[in-house]
Amino acid sequence: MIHRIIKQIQRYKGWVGAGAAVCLLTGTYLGLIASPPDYYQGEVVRIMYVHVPLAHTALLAYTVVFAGSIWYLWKRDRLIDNMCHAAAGLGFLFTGLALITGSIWAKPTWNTWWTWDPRLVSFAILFLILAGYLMLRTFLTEDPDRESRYAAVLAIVGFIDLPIIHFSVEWWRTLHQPLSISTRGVSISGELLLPLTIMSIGFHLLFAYMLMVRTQLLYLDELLQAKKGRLLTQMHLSRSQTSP
Amino acid sequence: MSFIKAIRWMVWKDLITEMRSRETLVSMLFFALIVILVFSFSFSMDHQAARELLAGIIWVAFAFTGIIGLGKSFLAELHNDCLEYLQMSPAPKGAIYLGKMTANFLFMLLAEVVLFPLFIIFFNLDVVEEIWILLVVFLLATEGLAAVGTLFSALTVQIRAREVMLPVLLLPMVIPVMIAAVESTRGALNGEPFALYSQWFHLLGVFDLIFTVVSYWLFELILDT
Amino acid sequence: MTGLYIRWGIFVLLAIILSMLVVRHYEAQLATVSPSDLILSPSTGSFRVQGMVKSGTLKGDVEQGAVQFELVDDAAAIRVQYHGPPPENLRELKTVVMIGTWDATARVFRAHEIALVSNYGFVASAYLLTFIPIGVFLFSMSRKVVVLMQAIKDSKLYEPEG
Amino acid sequence: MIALSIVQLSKTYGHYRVLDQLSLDIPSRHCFALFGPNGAGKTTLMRILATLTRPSSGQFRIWGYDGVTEKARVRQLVMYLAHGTHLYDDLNAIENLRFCLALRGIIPSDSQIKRALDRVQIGPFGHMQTRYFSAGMKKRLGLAKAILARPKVLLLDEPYTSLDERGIAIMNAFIQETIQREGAVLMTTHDREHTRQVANHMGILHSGVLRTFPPHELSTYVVY
Repeated sequence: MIHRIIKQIQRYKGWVGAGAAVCLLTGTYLGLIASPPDYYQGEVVRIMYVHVPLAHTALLAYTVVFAGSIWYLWKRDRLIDNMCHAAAGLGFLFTGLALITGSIWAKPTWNTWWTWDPRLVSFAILFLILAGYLMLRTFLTEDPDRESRYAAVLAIVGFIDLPIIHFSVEWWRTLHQPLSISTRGVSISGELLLPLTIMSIGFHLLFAYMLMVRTQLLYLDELLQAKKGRLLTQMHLSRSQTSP
Repeated sequence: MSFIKAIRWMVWKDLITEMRSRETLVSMLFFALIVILVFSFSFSMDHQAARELLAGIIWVAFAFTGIIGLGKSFLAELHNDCLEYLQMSPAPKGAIYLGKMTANFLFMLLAEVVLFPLFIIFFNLDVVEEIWILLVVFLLATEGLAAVGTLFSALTVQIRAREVMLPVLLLPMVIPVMIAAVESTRGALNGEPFALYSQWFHLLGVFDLIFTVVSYWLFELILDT
Repeated sequence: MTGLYIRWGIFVLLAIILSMLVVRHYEAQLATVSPSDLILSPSTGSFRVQGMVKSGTLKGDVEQGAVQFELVDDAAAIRVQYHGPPPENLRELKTVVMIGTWDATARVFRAHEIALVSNYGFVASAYLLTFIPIGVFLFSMSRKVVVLMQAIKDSKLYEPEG
Repeated sequence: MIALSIVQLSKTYGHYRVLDQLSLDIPSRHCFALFGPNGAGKTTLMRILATLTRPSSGQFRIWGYDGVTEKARVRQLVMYLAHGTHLYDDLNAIENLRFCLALRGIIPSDSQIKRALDRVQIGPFGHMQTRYFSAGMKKRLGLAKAILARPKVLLLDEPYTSLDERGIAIMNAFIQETIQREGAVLMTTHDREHTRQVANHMGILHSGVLRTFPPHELSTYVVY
């Protein structure tokens, strides 16, 4: 059933990609040209239009990995596993970019590249967990079923751990020194909200599109490996054929 | 009752094996000793600075020591395919997990109990009054490390580059344990009132509870198909 | 494969057009003149001068929005008269961008607006560092999908998995 | 009574198919010998039946219990002697037996253990750590484990390798005993001479497909 649904979705893949492109181009236009600079932050507030959607998309990606992992452990569907793998790779990319853009935003605003803010630390740890997930998958390729199973377990543990990590880092920071700079989000006025919304939609569509492409890529890759394996086996068997 | 029995047999087997080979404990202790020495050379430890840094140093040493022990835990099962036997034996997988976790917990705790007096001597600590609080911190934090660590030890033992993968996967996950352990140890060593750092005990308790249960359920997926 | 390149070509073209629009939009705002340039070759019309407020020269009522001061760079200094909305962040020893006209006879720069010293470098690098990696990543993925499809079709034993 | 019934069992690694729609019934009091070239999927089949690997599709039942959904019951009934010896080097022979059987829920008495060790002729080495055992002795210790566990279905992966003539005789005697006890045996092997003595069903596994043949065709049929 799920295969049929995915086949249906794949049919509209092009539209999702086109939608993402349109949203991102309009969003960039609105964000860089049409919208006014922020009263307090000036021009650098324009970084928000990429940074915030990137962070949201990264969290969405990890949620997809988590939900997909549970689904895989339940149904043992190769395609779902490929989707988890794809989402983790994309989550890694988006988390990394969110950290980089956040750092670039922090420099002119707070005059520092990095601050030990709970959200930043949690994101950095999310980055590490996703890196570990991807490393685990690259080091464990002999048995695909085991690879997927172990990766799913890791994803579930990490997802449950993430709120606890965030919470503990928050406690730890408030205990040590009250934050000298407020890292809470800027109060968003209506003029800033429109480009932010469009960019957000754009990035989510982009994520959906990239997820489809990457899932397809991993699925096809596995299929090709299997095909090569089958060819080799046939050669091996034809050389040692049974004679009745 | 076969559940409890299976746990007991697992712990018995690990303890007997360890008694005969002394492989895990000896490597843990010597590694920790070297960590302590390297730290004391790296920071010039006068009395005041030591107080501030010490809690962190203690837990870094304990965590890395623990990782040495955890890494060896399932490596012993890999020899002669014993892991395969554990998998196909009718004993509940949860019992195998709990047995392994108990053994790891005991080894780590033993290492900590041996090492802590060394810290006291090397850094001139005065901990007579807070010794019970520190003991509770050690118990709770070690349980947390062992709960996640045993699961991850089983997870990484059958993959390539397992020596690297265990710390890479484990350390980000146990950050709450590390923070809580360091903060409460620091509080106890500085002689602060207990109420100031009692919140960390709650965090440790919650973490232990959640991850013992989660690992208990997930372990079956690691060992079983 | 051709279809892929065509689609990406269109997209890259659009992105280039957009970035040119952005550059054109900011070019006017980005161009500033320093006080020494202004003295050497006076310009006409409204333009932007960037410099530092010289210490001890700020006079007038900041609340009312009518102030005078000297704007300096490494080599030269000019006098500035500002009439406009009350400036938020006009202090001595601060780098500012003044928008206004040059009165060549009185040798005074009559400013009507204070702009922030902009950090377009940060904004530009954030956007580029976001979109270029994503674009490269996505392109290589799409390309690999096409290559893999071809490879699977070429292998003789192809049968779709049920 | 069917001891072991396999219905349309398939196993794919990723997308790569190792076993293809394999079906087989082994009644009780039967020993089935499985031949096949290297890489044919024999060990994979064994691992699936020992509940070490999950089949991709199809099912198998052991004494009526489903091999995927009722794993705990199946594991009580099945014993799998694999290539690995499943022994802890730091424990001695008796401790190894005790531990392994305890996980199966069996607590044998000292005299039972002694009798089992004597039967596989390693009685004097009961208190020796198994790290000093030779490969054949380890195999015999595994056999002693099976003797004490008295499984209803015995899975043997190349049982004769590294055993001497007397060891093979003990192994065959135990297979006979299992058969007499209403049990069933499935073994993979390349040793026709010794297999002939105990097996009363035979088959050859080739690229994931199984073909059965009567025992008297053994010498003519199996060439691979």
